[in-house]
Amino acid sequence: DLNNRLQLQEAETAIQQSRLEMITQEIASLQHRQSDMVAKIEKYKRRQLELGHRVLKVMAKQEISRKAGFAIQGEEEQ
Amino acid sequence: FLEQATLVNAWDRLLMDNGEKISQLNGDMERVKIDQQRLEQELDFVLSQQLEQEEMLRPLEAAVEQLPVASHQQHA
Amino acid sequence: FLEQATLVNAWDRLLMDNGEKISQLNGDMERVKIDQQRLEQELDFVLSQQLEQEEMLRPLEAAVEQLPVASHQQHA
Repeated sequence: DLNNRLQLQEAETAIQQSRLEMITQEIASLQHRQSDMVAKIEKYKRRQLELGHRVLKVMAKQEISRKAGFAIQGEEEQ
Repeated sequence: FLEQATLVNAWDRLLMDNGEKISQLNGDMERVKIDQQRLEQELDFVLSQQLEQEEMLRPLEAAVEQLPVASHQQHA
Repeated sequence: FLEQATLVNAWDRLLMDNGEKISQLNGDMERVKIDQQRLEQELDFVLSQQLEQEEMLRPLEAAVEQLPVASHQQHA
Protein backbone atom coordinates (compact mmCIF):
# COMPACT_ATOMS: atom_id res chain seq x y z
CA ASP A 1 0.00 0.00 0.00
CA LEU A 2 2.76 2.39 0.98
CA ASN A 3 4.64 1.41 -2.11
CA ASN A 4 1.62 2.19 -4.17
CA ARG A 5 1.23 5.61 -2.61
CA LEU A 6 4.87 6.35 -3.16
CA GLN A 7 4.50 5.61 -6.83
CA LEU A 8 1.51 7.92 -7.03
CA GLN A 9 3.51 10.62 -5.30
CA GLU A 10 6.32 10.18 -7.74
CA ALA A 11 3.96 10.55 -10.66
CA GLU A 12 2.33 13.62 -9.11
CA THR A 13 5.71 15.21 -8.49
CA ALA A 14 6.68 14.70 -12.10
CA ILE A 15 3.44 16.39 -13.19
CA GLN A 16 4.03 19.30 -10.84
CA GLN A 17 7.56 19.72 -12.07
CA SER A 18 6.46 19.92 -15.67
CA ARG A 19 3.72 22.40 -14.78
CA LEU A 20 6.27 24.53 -12.98
CA GLU A 21 8.53 24.36 -16.00
CA MET A 22 5.67 25.54 -18.21
CA ILE A 23 4.77 28.37 -15.84
CA THR A 24 8.40 29.46 -15.76
CA GLN A 25 8.41 29.77 -19.53
CA GLU A 26 5.06 31.55 -19.61
CA ILE A 27 6.20 34.10 -17.05
CA ALA A 28 9.34 34.72 -19.08
CA SER A 29 7.18 35.32 -22.12
CA LEU A 30 4.92 37.70 -20.15
CA GLN A 31 7.98 39.63 -19.02
CA HIS A 32 9.30 39.80 -22.55
CA ARG A 33 6.04 41.15 -23.93
CA GLN A 34 5.86 43.56 -21.04
CA SER A 35 9.21 45.09 -21.84
CA ASP A 36 8.09 45.42 -25.46
CA MET A 37 5.06 47.32 -24.23
CA VAL A 38 7.16 49.58 -22.02
CA ALA A 39 9.23 50.53 -25.07
CA LYS A 40 6.12 51.16 -27.16
CA ILE A 41 4.51 53.33 -24.50
CA GLU A 42 7.66 55.42 -24.22
CA LYS A 43 7.66 55.88 -27.98
CA TYR A 44 3.97 56.76 -28.09
CA LYS A 45 4.32 59.20 -25.20
CA ARG A 46 7.07 61.04 -27.03
CA ARG A 47 5.08 61.16 -30.25
CA GLN A 48 1.98 62.37 -28.44
CA LEU A 49 4.01 65.18 -26.94
CA GLU A 50 5.35 66.09 -30.37
CA LEU A 51 1.85 66.03 -31.84
CA GLY A 52 0.71 68.27 -29.01
CA HIS A 53 3.38 70.84 -29.85
CA ARG A 54 2.35 70.77 -33.49
CA VAL A 55 -1.32 71.27 -32.60
CA LEU A 56 -0.42 74.27 -30.43
CA LYS A 57 1.68 75.73 -33.24
CA VAL A 58 -1.19 75.46 -35.71
CA MET A 59 -3.53 77.01 -33.15
CA ALA A 60 -1.16 79.91 -32.58
CA LYS A 61 -0.70 80.60 -36.29
CA GLN A 62 -4.41 80.37 -36.90
CA GLU A 63 -5.05 82.81 -34.07
CA ILE A 64 -2.44 85.32 -35.26
CA SER A 65 -3.75 85.08 -38.78
CA ARG A 66 -7.31 85.58 -37.61
CA LYS A 67 -6.25 88.82 -35.93
CA ALA A 68 -4.25 89.83 -39.01
CA GLY A 69 -7.30 89.09 -41.13
CA PHE A 70 -9.32 91.58 -39.10
CA ALA A 71 -6.48 94.08 -39.46
CA ILE A 72 -6.53 93.72 -43.25
CA GLN A 73 -10.26 94.19 -43.32
CA GLY A 74 -9.81 97.32 -41.22
CA GLU A 75 -7.18 98.76 -43.62
CA GLU A 76 -9.25 97.93 -46.66
CA GLU A 77 -12.23 99.72 -45.19
CA GLN A 78 -10.26 102.91 -44.62
CA PHE B 1 6.64 0.89 9.67
CA LEU B 2 4.77 3.64 11.45
CA GLU B 3 7.59 6.02 10.67
CA GLN B 4 7.30 5.26 7.01
CA ALA B 5 3.60 5.94 7.04
CA THR B 6 4.16 9.28 8.76
CA LEU B 7 6.69 10.26 6.14
CA VAL B 8 4.45 9.32 3.25
CA ASN B 9 1.59 11.23 4.85
CA ALA B 10 3.76 14.30 5.22
CA TRP B 11 4.78 14.08 1.59
CA ASP B 12 1.17 13.71 0.59
CA ARG B 13 0.36 16.93 2.37
CA LEU B 14 3.33 18.70 0.84
CA LEU B 15 2.35 17.55 -2.62
CA MET B 16 -1.20 18.69 -2.11
CA ASP B 17 -0.09 22.10 -0.85
CA ASN B 18 2.20 22.50 -3.82
CA GLY B 19 -0.54 21.42 -6.19
CA GLU B 20 -2.89 24.06 -4.82
CA LYS B 21 -0.27 26.77 -5.07
CA ILE B 22 0.52 25.77 -8.63
CA SER B 23 -3.16 25.97 -9.59
CA GLN B 24 -3.39 29.42 -8.07
CA LEU B 25 -0.27 30.51 -9.88
CA ASN B 26 -1.73 29.22 -13.11
CA GLY B 27 -4.92 31.18 -12.52
CA ASP B 28 -2.99 34.36 -11.82
CA MET B 29 -0.95 33.83 -14.93
CA GLU B 30 -4.00 33.37 -17.13
CA ARG B 31 -5.51 36.57 -15.79
CA VAL B 32 -2.32 38.54 -16.38
CA LYS B 33 -2.11 37.10 -19.88
CA ILE B 34 -5.63 38.26 -20.73
CA ASP B 35 -4.89 41.70 -19.27
CA GLN B 36 -1.75 41.87 -21.31
CA GLN B 37 -3.58 41.08 -24.53
CA ARG B 38 -6.06 43.84 -23.74
CA LEU B 39 -3.23 46.30 -23.11
CA GLU B 40 -1.60 45.32 -26.37
CA GLN B 41 -4.85 46.03 -28.21
CA GLU B 42 -5.11 49.40 -26.49
CA LEU B 43 -1.57 50.18 -27.56
CA ASP B 44 -2.47 49.35 -31.15
CA PHE B 45 -5.41 51.71 -30.81
CA VAL B 46 -3.15 54.49 -29.51
CA LEU B 47 -0.88 54.02 -32.50
CA SER B 48 -3.73 54.14 -35.02
CA GLN B 49 -5.12 57.28 -33.36
CA GLN B 50 -1.71 58.92 -33.51
CA LEU B 51 -1.40 58.19 -37.20
CA GLU B 52 -4.89 59.59 -37.73
CA GLN B 53 -4.08 62.77 -35.82
CA GLU B 54 -0.91 63.16 -37.80
CA GLU B 55 -2.89 62.91 -41.01
CA MET B 56 -5.30 65.56 -39.74
CA LEU B 57 -2.46 67.81 -38.74
CA ARG B 58 -0.50 67.80 -41.96
CA PRO B 59 -3.04 69.68 -44.13
CA LEU B 60 -3.76 72.04 -41.23
CA GLU B 61 -0.08 72.87 -40.96
CA ALA B 62 0.09 73.45 -44.69
CA ALA B 63 -2.99 75.69 -44.57
CA VAL B 64 -1.76 77.93 -41.76
CA GLU B 65 1.64 78.09 -43.43
CA GLN B 66 0.02 79.88 -46.37
CA LEU B 67 -1.76 82.40 -44.22
CA PRO B 68 -0.61 86.00 -43.82
CA VAL B 69 1.23 85.54 -40.58
CA ALA B 70 2.73 88.83 -39.48
CA SER B 71 1.51 92.34 -40.21
CA HIS B 72 4.88 93.48 -41.65
CA GLN B 73 4.40 90.98 -44.46
CA GLN B 74 1.14 92.67 -45.37
CA HIS B 75 2.78 96.10 -45.56
CA ALA B 76 5.71 94.82 -47.64
CA PHE C 1 11.97 0.43 0.26
CA LEU C 2 12.55 3.23 2.71
CA GLU C 3 15.60 1.59 4.14
CA GLN C 4 17.96 4.03 2.59
CA ALA C 5 18.00 7.35 4.35
CA THR C 6 19.57 8.92 1.29
CA LEU C 7 16.55 8.06 -0.79
CA VAL C 8 14.26 9.65 1.77
CA ASN C 9 16.42 12.73 1.87
CA ALA C 10 16.51 13.03 -1.89
CA TRP C 11 12.74 12.73 -2.11
CA ASP C 12 12.36 15.30 0.64
CA ARG C 13 14.69 17.67 -1.14
CA LEU C 14 12.85 17.28 -4.43
CA LEU C 15 9.55 18.23 -2.83
CA MET C 16 11.15 21.15 -1.00
CA ASP C 17 12.78 22.33 -4.20
CA ASN C 18 9.41 22.39 -5.91
CA GLY C 19 8.03 24.40 -3.02
CA GLU C 20 10.85 26.92 -3.34
CA LYS C 21 10.39 27.09 -7.07
CA ILE C 22 6.73 27.89 -6.50
CA SER C 23 7.61 30.69 -4.08
CA GLN C 24 10.06 32.13 -6.55
CA LEU C 25 7.55 32.02 -9.39
CA ASN C 26 4.97 33.63 -7.13
CA GLY C 27 7.40 36.48 -6.54
CA ASP C 28 8.04 36.83 -10.28
CA MET C 29 4.32 36.83 -10.88
CA GLU C 30 3.72 39.56 -8.31
CA ARG C 31 6.34 41.72 -9.98
CA VAL C 32 4.75 41.15 -13.38
CA LYS C 33 1.39 42.18 -11.93
CA ILE C 34 2.79 45.39 -10.45
CA ASP C 35 4.55 46.26 -13.72
CA GLN C 36 1.33 45.58 -15.56
CA GLN C 37 -0.59 48.00 -13.34
CA ARG C 38 1.99 50.68 -13.97
CA LEU C 39 1.73 50.06 -17.72
CA GLU C 40 -2.02 50.34 -17.51
CA GLN C 41 -1.77 53.72 -15.76
CA GLU C 42 0.68 55.05 -18.33
CA LEU C 43 -1.51 53.83 -21.14
CA ASP C 44 -4.54 55.54 -19.60
CA PHE C 45 -2.52 58.76 -19.43
CA VAL C 46 -1.53 58.57 -23.10
CA LEU C 47 -5.12 57.79 -24.04
CA SER C 48 -6.46 60.79 -22.13
CA GLN C 49 -3.82 63.06 -23.70
CA GLN C 50 -4.83 61.77 -27.07
CA LEU C 51 -8.49 62.43 -26.45
CA GLU C 52 -7.69 65.96 -25.32
CA GLN C 53 -5.72 66.58 -28.49
CA GLU C 54 -8.48 65.15 -30.61
CA GLU C 55 -10.85 67.67 -29.02
CA MET C 56 -8.47 70.49 -29.92
CA LEU C 57 -7.96 69.25 -33.46
CA ARG C 58 -11.60 68.97 -34.51
CA PRO C 59 -12.58 72.63 -34.06
CA LEU C 60 -9.22 73.69 -35.44
CA GLU C 61 -9.96 71.80 -38.60
CA ALA C 62 -13.28 73.61 -38.91
CA ALA C 63 -11.70 77.00 -38.18
CA VAL C 64 -8.91 76.63 -40.72
CA GLU C 65 -11.42 75.74 -43.39
CA GLN C 66 -13.12 79.09 -42.81
CA LEU C 67 -9.93 81.14 -42.94
CA PRO C 68 -9.59 83.62 -45.82
CA VAL C 69 -7.03 81.59 -47.70
CA ALA C 70 -8.38 82.66 -51.09
CA SER C 71 -8.11 86.40 -50.35
CA HIS C 72 -4.54 85.93 -49.21
CA GLN C 73 -3.74 84.28 -52.51
CA GLN C 74 -5.28 87.26 -54.33
CA HIS C 75 -3.04 89.66 -52.45
CA ALA C 76 0.04 87.58 -53.23
